[in-house]
Amino acid sequence: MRKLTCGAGIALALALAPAYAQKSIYADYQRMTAENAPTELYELAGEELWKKKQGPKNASLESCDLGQGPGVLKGAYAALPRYFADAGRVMDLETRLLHCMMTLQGRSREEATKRVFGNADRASEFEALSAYVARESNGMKIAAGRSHPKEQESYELGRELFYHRAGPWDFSCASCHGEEGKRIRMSDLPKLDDPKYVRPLMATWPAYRVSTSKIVTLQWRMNDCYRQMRMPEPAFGSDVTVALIHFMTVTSEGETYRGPAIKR
Amino acid sequence: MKRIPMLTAAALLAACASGPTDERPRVSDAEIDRVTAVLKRDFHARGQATMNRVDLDAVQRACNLYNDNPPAELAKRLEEAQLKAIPFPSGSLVGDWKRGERIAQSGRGSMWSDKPGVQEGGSCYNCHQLSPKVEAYGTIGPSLAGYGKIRGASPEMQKYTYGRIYNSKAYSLCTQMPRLGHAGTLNAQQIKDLVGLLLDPASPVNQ
Amino acid sequence: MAAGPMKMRATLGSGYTDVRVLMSHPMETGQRKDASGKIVPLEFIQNVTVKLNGRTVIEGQISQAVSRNPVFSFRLKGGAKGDRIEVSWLDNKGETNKTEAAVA
Amino acid sequence: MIDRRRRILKAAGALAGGLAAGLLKPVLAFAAAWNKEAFGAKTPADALRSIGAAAAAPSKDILIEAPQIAENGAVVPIEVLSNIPGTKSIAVLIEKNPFPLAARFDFMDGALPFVKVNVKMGESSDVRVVAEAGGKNFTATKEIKVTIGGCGG
Repeated sequence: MRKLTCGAGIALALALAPAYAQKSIYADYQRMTAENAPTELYELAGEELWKKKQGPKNASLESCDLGQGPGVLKGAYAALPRYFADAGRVMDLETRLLHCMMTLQGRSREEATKRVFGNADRASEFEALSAYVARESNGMKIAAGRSHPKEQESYELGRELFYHRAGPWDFSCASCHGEEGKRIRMSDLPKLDDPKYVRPLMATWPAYRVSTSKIVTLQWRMNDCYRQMRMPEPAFGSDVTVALIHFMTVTSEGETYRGPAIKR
Repeated sequence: MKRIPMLTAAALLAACASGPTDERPRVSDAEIDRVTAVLKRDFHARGQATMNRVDLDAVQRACNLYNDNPPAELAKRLEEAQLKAIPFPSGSLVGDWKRGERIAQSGRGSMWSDKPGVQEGGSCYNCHQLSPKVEAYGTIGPSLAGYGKIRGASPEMQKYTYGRIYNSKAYSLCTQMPRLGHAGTLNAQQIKDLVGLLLDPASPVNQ
Repeated sequence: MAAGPMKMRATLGSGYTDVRVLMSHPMETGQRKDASGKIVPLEFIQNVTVKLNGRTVIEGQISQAVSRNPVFSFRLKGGAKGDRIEVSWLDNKGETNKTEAAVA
Repeated sequence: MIDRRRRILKAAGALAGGLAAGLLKPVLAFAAAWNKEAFGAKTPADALRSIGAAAAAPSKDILIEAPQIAENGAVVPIEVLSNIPGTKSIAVLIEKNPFPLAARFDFMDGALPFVKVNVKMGESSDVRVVAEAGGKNFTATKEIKVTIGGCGG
């Protein structure tokens, strides 16, 4: 019998001579997987959740104000994160969704955040909702809030956090994402303080992740990076995660949003 | 072995040319403390990743304060202190390269998702080329292919290599390389096995 | 999770109708281990049927090698706006699901 | 309907018992058409024999569009089109997978011999496509390199 554990771990069997060419060797792969991505399934699930009455107030999220007025989805994602006066802080999409779950549906933070990151069998509410809301910004220009003092503060905090080294391995975000042309193992590392690299990235979150067959969001990405940095865990929707997302989104200003997309 | 490339002033300048938002501003001690306070407020312990990991030691503080480019005198003083704290074992430091290769391949260890205690993970291939046969290597650190063939395996080279893995900051204060022994990620035997991987003439690194 | 939602889009192309269908299905290979180290049993779609206005036009048989959450594209000859397309699947556990769409 | 199924079963080389089971359970009738023998084959040669395509002539009229190199074997998009007139079926085999036969499609009047699907690949491999037209089998292959194998998930 042939080895059945094919694919457990990294099975490399190819000569990748100029492994780091200017144009990614995976360009065709990325284009074809993007054309054949199952993201619509999640958008569909998110739409159902958006309209589903739940929580102590038995209410849907349909009147949730994502920054463009109650219930307005068009262009909302492209304009986040931004400052929300009713919450007194800057919020990204997931943080705002949580806010609406708590205020409109009357759910407790504890209950609503019990399962913020899903798995391949079942996406979390935030993941499905993010896919649904983000789709409604497809084709629009990314323009996170920058005019309110709190927005400036959040952006600056995100920038400081990006370079802040801490933890047992002395890592900052820039340890891996601070130089051009680097890779970790076989994976290209985008320089995330550089518009050239961060623009195409921010234009494509949330995304269906091929390696884990699940939809992933920016809150998940921040959380998982801190895990790999050997740090403690950031709270979902905390100022830290929002500020980092804000920093990168501002750096991507003007890019056309084209998600939800696909990632390796 | 040269210093691992890091964010240099030149790299920052180059980055500035491509956009308005990617310049790292200089930070003060007070600003660093403010970031630490925010981390303490927004993070929570999970598994082995306890909250004291947010606290900065003198090395981290200096690197944050000076954008990884501290004044030579300060760097030298801190490097010396780091070097003095390395508990070098006596005798040969060249362990089993086969075990070393496994440690180099694995990225496990010290994460909240890992089992507590020392795991078999040095994450070496994440950043370095080692055995030329392994194609899945990272480029954050320099290639270490042929490391022992070039340098030999003298006691001095063994000690240097051991120390470099145990605490790289003792040799180059703001290198991006983790202090794998100092941080408790690898134990003495595991570091010896990695020294074996790098120095043993039979190791794939030196073929 | 097995019979999750499906999604289909049928659009008039040049000379053919382009049918794109998404299926929620784990497509377990019977080789994967879950978090506790237990083998996840084999569970995969075996049959996919495409009907045009009630008549079968494509019968597919697939294996566990098709990726999780299968996405298929098919092409039907000609076609007109309003033609009814139906796609159904059946897996090795006897679970089944179907979706319908009109050509747009 | 039954004639149709009989034809598929014959072409697929399935067992007669499968047909009987299919007739007993009309709702799940199409389950009978799943070619257990072909999908259970562990070598490309056995799989080809099981679908009656042991002797297939190379053809340039089978077009396979797939990436030369796939970043993750869990999802490898493959698009197949047969320009051979009268193509009745298309089979896709991933030669180095534990069970090489990945899919087989029968196209009736009204469908074009075209399919696009995502497959899992355990390692770099030739992907072989076999098209049946006018009672003959034709074949083409394309090599796809895989960076990270994807049979585990």
